[in-house]
Amino acid sequence: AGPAKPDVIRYANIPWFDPVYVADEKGWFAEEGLKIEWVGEISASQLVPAVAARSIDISNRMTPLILTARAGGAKLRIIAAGAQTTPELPHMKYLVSPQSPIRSIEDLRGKKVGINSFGACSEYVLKEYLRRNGLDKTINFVVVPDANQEQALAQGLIDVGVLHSPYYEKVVKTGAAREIFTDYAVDDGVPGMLPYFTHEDIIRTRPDVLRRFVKVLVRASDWTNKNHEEAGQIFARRRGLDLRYAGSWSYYEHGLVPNDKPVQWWIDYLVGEGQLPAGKEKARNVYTNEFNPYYKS
Amino acid sequence: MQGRILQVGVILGILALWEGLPQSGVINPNFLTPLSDVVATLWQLVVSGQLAQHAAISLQRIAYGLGVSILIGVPLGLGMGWWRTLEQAFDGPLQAGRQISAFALFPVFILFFGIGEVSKVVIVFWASVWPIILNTTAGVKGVDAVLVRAARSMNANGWTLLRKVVIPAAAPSIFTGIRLGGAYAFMVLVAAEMIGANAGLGFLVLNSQEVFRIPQMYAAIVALVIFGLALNRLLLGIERSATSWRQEAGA
Amino acid sequence: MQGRILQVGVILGILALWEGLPQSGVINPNFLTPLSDVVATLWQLVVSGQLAQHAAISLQRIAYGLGVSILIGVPLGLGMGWWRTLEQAFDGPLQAGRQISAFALFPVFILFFGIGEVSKVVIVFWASVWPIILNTTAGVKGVDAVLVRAARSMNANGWTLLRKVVIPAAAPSIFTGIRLGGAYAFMVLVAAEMIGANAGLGFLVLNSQEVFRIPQMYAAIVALVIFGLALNRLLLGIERSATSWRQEAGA
Amino acid sequence: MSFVAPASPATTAPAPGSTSAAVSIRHLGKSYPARAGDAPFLALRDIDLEIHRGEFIVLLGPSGCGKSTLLHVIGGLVPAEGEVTVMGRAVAGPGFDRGIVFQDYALFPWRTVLDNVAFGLEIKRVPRRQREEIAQARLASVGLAGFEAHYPAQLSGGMKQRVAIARALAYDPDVLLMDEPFAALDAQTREILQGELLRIWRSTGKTVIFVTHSIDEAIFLATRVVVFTAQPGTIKRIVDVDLPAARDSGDLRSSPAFATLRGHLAALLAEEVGKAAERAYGRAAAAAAPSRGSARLWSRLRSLMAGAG
Amino acid sequence: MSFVAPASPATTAPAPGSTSAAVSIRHLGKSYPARAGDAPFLALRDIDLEIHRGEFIVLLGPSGCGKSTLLHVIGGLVPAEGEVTVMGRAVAGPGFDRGIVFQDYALFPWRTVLDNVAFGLEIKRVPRRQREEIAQARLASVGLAGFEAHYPAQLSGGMKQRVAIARALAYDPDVLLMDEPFAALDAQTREILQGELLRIWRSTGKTVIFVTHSIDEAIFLATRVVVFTAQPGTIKRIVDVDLPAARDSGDLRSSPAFATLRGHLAALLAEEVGKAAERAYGRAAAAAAPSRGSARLWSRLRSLMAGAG
Ligand SMILES: Nc1ncnc2c1ncn2[C@@H]1O[C@H](COP(=O)(O)OP(=O)(O)OP(=O)(O)O)[C@@H](O)[C@H]1O
Ligand SMILES: Nc1ncnc2c1ncn2[C@@H]1O[C@H](COP(=O)(O)OP(=O)(O)OP(=O)(O)O)[C@@H](O)[C@H]1O
Ligand SMILES: [Mg+2]
Ligand SMILES: [Mg+2]
Repeated sequence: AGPAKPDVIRYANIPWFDPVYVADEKGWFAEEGLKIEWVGEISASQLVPAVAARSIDISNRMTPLILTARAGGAKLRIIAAGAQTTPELPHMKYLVSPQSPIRSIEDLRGKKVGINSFGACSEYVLKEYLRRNGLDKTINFVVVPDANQEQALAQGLIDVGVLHSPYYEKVVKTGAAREIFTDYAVDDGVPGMLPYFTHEDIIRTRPDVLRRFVKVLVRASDWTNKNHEEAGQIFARRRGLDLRYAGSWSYYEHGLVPNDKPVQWWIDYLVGEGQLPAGKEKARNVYTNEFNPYYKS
Repeated sequence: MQGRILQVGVILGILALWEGLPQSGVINPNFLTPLSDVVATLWQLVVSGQLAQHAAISLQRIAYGLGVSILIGVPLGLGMGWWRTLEQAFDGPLQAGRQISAFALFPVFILFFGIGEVSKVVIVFWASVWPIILNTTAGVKGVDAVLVRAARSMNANGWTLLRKVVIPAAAPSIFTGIRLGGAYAFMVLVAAEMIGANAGLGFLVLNSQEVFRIPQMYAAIVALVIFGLALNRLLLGIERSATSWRQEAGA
Repeated sequence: MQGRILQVGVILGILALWEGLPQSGVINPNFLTPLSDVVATLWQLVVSGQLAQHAAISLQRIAYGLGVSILIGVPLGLGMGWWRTLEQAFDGPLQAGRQISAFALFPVFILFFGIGEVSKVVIVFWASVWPIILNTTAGVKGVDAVLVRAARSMNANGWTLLRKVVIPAAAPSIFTGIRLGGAYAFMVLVAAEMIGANAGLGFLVLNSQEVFRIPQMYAAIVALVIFGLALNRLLLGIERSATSWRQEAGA
Repeated sequence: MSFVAPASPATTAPAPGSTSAAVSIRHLGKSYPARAGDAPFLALRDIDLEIHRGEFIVLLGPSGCGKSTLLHVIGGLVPAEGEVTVMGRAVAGPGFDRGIVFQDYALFPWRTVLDNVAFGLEIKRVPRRQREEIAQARLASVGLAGFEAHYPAQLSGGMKQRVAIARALAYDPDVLLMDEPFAALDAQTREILQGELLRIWRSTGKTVIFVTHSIDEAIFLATRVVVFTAQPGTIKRIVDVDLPAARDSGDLRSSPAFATLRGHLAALLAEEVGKAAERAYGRAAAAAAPSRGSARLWSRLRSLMAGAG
Repeated sequence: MSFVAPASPATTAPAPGSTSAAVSIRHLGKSYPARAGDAPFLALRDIDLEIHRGEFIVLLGPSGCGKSTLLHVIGGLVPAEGEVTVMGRAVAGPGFDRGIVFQDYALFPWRTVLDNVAFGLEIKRVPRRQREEIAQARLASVGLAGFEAHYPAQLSGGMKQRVAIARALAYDPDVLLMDEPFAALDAQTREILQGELLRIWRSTGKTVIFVTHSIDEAIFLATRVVVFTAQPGTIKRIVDVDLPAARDSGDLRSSPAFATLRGHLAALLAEEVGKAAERAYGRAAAAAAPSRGSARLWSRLRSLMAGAG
């Protein structure tokens, strides 16, 4: 790739923290002869279809959605691990209103829980946690978009909200809600990986572009781990987010090298739920490390 | 007769394209599921009883939402068509209101109506009431002044005049509004079932999208369309019997 | 005159509630921003030039979408109102089509129209074309047979008959359809700008929610409403001048 | 037999406010709103007319002189300046005491013939059975028995007009306002209905105000004929008709009194149509050059007038 | 002067297909679609009529006998069984060769008076200036100069009718079909327009088919009068009118020939109205008991008939 004509990657303005913003801000893509073409916002539910339809090149969403899309015939593959759930920086937080008597998983019996959609992390991780505590049959799930959950909690329309960043950052910082636990509670956050995926066509035709993209991504992730505050500010500026609520949201393992463990966790889970046929999907086929310069086999 | 043949031809043509294009690979079958697969999926939903469950709750929401639309929209439209004062008074807020997507107002809806059944019914109402108001108003304004004059000459006024002259004369227009409203009620079901739902045909569509079950998405859409068509048929039947003089008189 | 007073009263009442309820704390001001704050935010958007930028792109989308709706919907409606054959042939698919939300078809829209301007224009078109078709069809069917007979007796037929008799006679109904279509175009803007937008009033509404700028969300909604009202005014003006005989004749 | 009265109604009518006045009109004027850049259109000016109970008044006048407008004003359908009282009460709107047969029929297209005729009775809350009986009888009396279930669009012009007549008769008001009710009927049906109308008028003592363009019809029916001037409509002359003997003997038309009256009314009208023609011609000259034909035509009228007068 | 011809048109008309036939009607029948549970309504049955170029045919018949229907069939607006040729060509639809004045005027409410009159000329693609001149001239000839900018709703009944007449005259067809065009006009305006129509007819050689309910008008205008039977409409009698000398001298009405013709036509019509009445009465008896009044009324007709015949 010559400096004169950079390779273009079509990319959506993701509504949650993404190191791609940082790398773009710092000019690191240009250094690798890449150019991010921001196509605008695409609502979360359309990110997978948009990649599958080749409208954008790369995006990130939770593993179960990639697995069900593959089952539906979409030719998608994970090319890099994204953010991980840690106790301090989880993928999701489970929140209640400040006055709520709910303190732990046991108190959830018979309560109403708001999730942003069925069929993904919001539903499944909590369900798994509830099941392990024998409570899963008693819970009433309703769909409430993340943006409306604070209001639903405040009005007492739901008892528990399941929020992602940056929404949980805001409510926790403002004291509008109280955290009872996070998704780290399930298997130490293994299912909390937020991976990057692309279309098989791109893997076939533009491997070199992918390799350079992952390289920049890892650079930005590492930098984010060291500069959470500043990364948050960059994201907030890019998104037009109120700077007061900008913080650091994600932890990245150096190298962003995906492995079988989180993927297999989800395969097993979805097979158990009857959402995937047993034995058809192997973790190895879902991701590739071919383009990861940090992968050492 | 010719129309019938053409009608069947057009429908078969569309169905054939729907089956053929994805089957032949001209269009990615992952996105446009071939008709046969959609039918099979729909059948499974029927057999498993899931469809009945989703449809029941959605149809209830539509019945309430559209019902309220008619109960509010028709009288309001009649009033606004009849009394210039009333039209002047409410025209502004109503014109303003009907630009606003229920979507954009999610926070306000949640604030006032919560996330239960009420908010869904209100969203259906919000989408379907405008054509009913507007067409009723327009229908009343278009009533031949000569007929009103004749009725008034026989001392008909107020409610009687409305019931015996204005409503029958405006009926075709009012029904057009109600049928449009019905279509939008189905159209907005998807949005209505975006908050606080865990069942319903619109919910099924969205959820199928989210988990990329495209055949199920189409099956849910087909179910929506079938119920929508049934409602349209029903409304058309009521309209026909209410304005039978038009057919009889060959006008 | 009485109407004017009532009108101002109703509007002031609504605005007062909007200011008073959140200010007094009856309603949480975080979810319903008081009017004064909304106006201030809107003013900032105006001054900073952001509003102009968002509005320009949205209005362009509406112009194209509604324009295509009119260009397709009016002729189609005229044809279906006039030729029973054509109506029979296309009624089914169209009735089916208008139940389907653009939303429900997002993945398909993305596949066929991408995530650029085309898909947004198509979504606006999809939401606004149905009332235009339906009202035009109904308007044509309602044309007084006596007038058509008179025109035919003077050898008017085909296009001439359509242009000189059917269209003027159906004009009030067609305009009602177009105004409804315009309202739905604005209503759907939020949905249209959910895929692949980084500017536009609908985008601003959604984005403001996501970035916790509720006052800005309301400001964007107000801007949407203002532009919608302006469009409605414009269409009403065209309608009035096109059907001026109604006023002149006092009918 | 004095059939020519002076134009002032005050001398032929009892004192104003008298209980015998069915309709009393004073200083009535009606103008239609101005069109852009034009003066308001004056349809009626300064009409004074006192109509007694049981009178049969015929209004005669050139086309466009305001006869229909006057009926609508009396019917309470159209506001006007001046004072109109019916049965001693000022007219503020329509009432059960007045019923109109409209010049353009104004039938409800969505109602069958029977239901059109029964409309007024519905408003009066007459029970269904009874009103259908009345309506059926009225339809029979205008020769439309058997057409009860038809819709107006399925009727001929004359049949529509008869439905409109039956509707007003069924409504049974004290004052019957009829706007050229027999214009679309063949001579024979017309004669039958004239007879029926006279029979009803005589046996019920109703007051009838009747517009026609037929001088013969006017003489046959009226107790008084009011002749209007061309636009703006004013009362030109009120002519008493008093030919009961000749009327009942059945050969009214051959009586010399009829011929005299006929000539007199024709002359009055010709004068007015002549004026209207002159005005129209004058306006046309201002607007654009009129065809030679029309100029010749309307000027021929003046000779016609001279002959009649 | 022989004014009574046998009913068969074949004897009074030249051989079928002759080039002198303006309108030729053979075995024409028209029935309107059946209403639920009813037989189709037979409006016209077995009409045979040959009309020469330049003839002025008047159709006379009881209300509802099918006169308007026949005009619409000739105008190509309504399909019917049988054969109709106009100027030698079979009628398949409307054409520039025929123009209609409708009984219900059928003015376009969104067009000004001027634009209503110019409508037919627009269809004929006459340039704007020229068609406005023609329209203005035609309006002047019906006494409506100055009303060019009015809308139909702002006109009186008679004025609307005159606009409809002006529209057909401006359209200038070979065959003019006129459905009671003067019914809403006062006697004077009517006479003027009758004169204008005769002038146009004579100077242009147009063929006119004219419906009226006035026997006087029929005699004054027609070369032949076609008398219809009551429903279903058939041709009862065709009567030749040949009074040119009396017509031009201006005192047609006082001529004895006029009186004879008048009596003859009146008798023919009374017979038909009588039949229609009987039928209506019979039907009413079947449907519900008719009022005594109507029974008396329509039976009175029979005596009237006896007197006229
Ligand atoms: N559209 C229709 N459907 C059914 N019947 C109709 C229709 N139009 C007319 N008729 C019937 O056909 C008959 C003839 O009607 P037409 O209008 O030709 O009569 P006409 O001779 O012109 O009468 P008039 O002198 O009263 O105008 C009437 O009995 C009428 O009821
Ligand atoms: N709505 C209106 N707006 C303006 N002018 C009107 C309106 N209605 C009637 N006119 C005018 O008022 C005048 C009188 O009309 P009107 O109908 O009373 O006449 P008329 O005496 O009944 O005539 P005709 O014998 O022709 O029915 C006419 O010149 C007409 O143009
Ligand atoms: Mg009149
Ligand atoms: Mg007729």
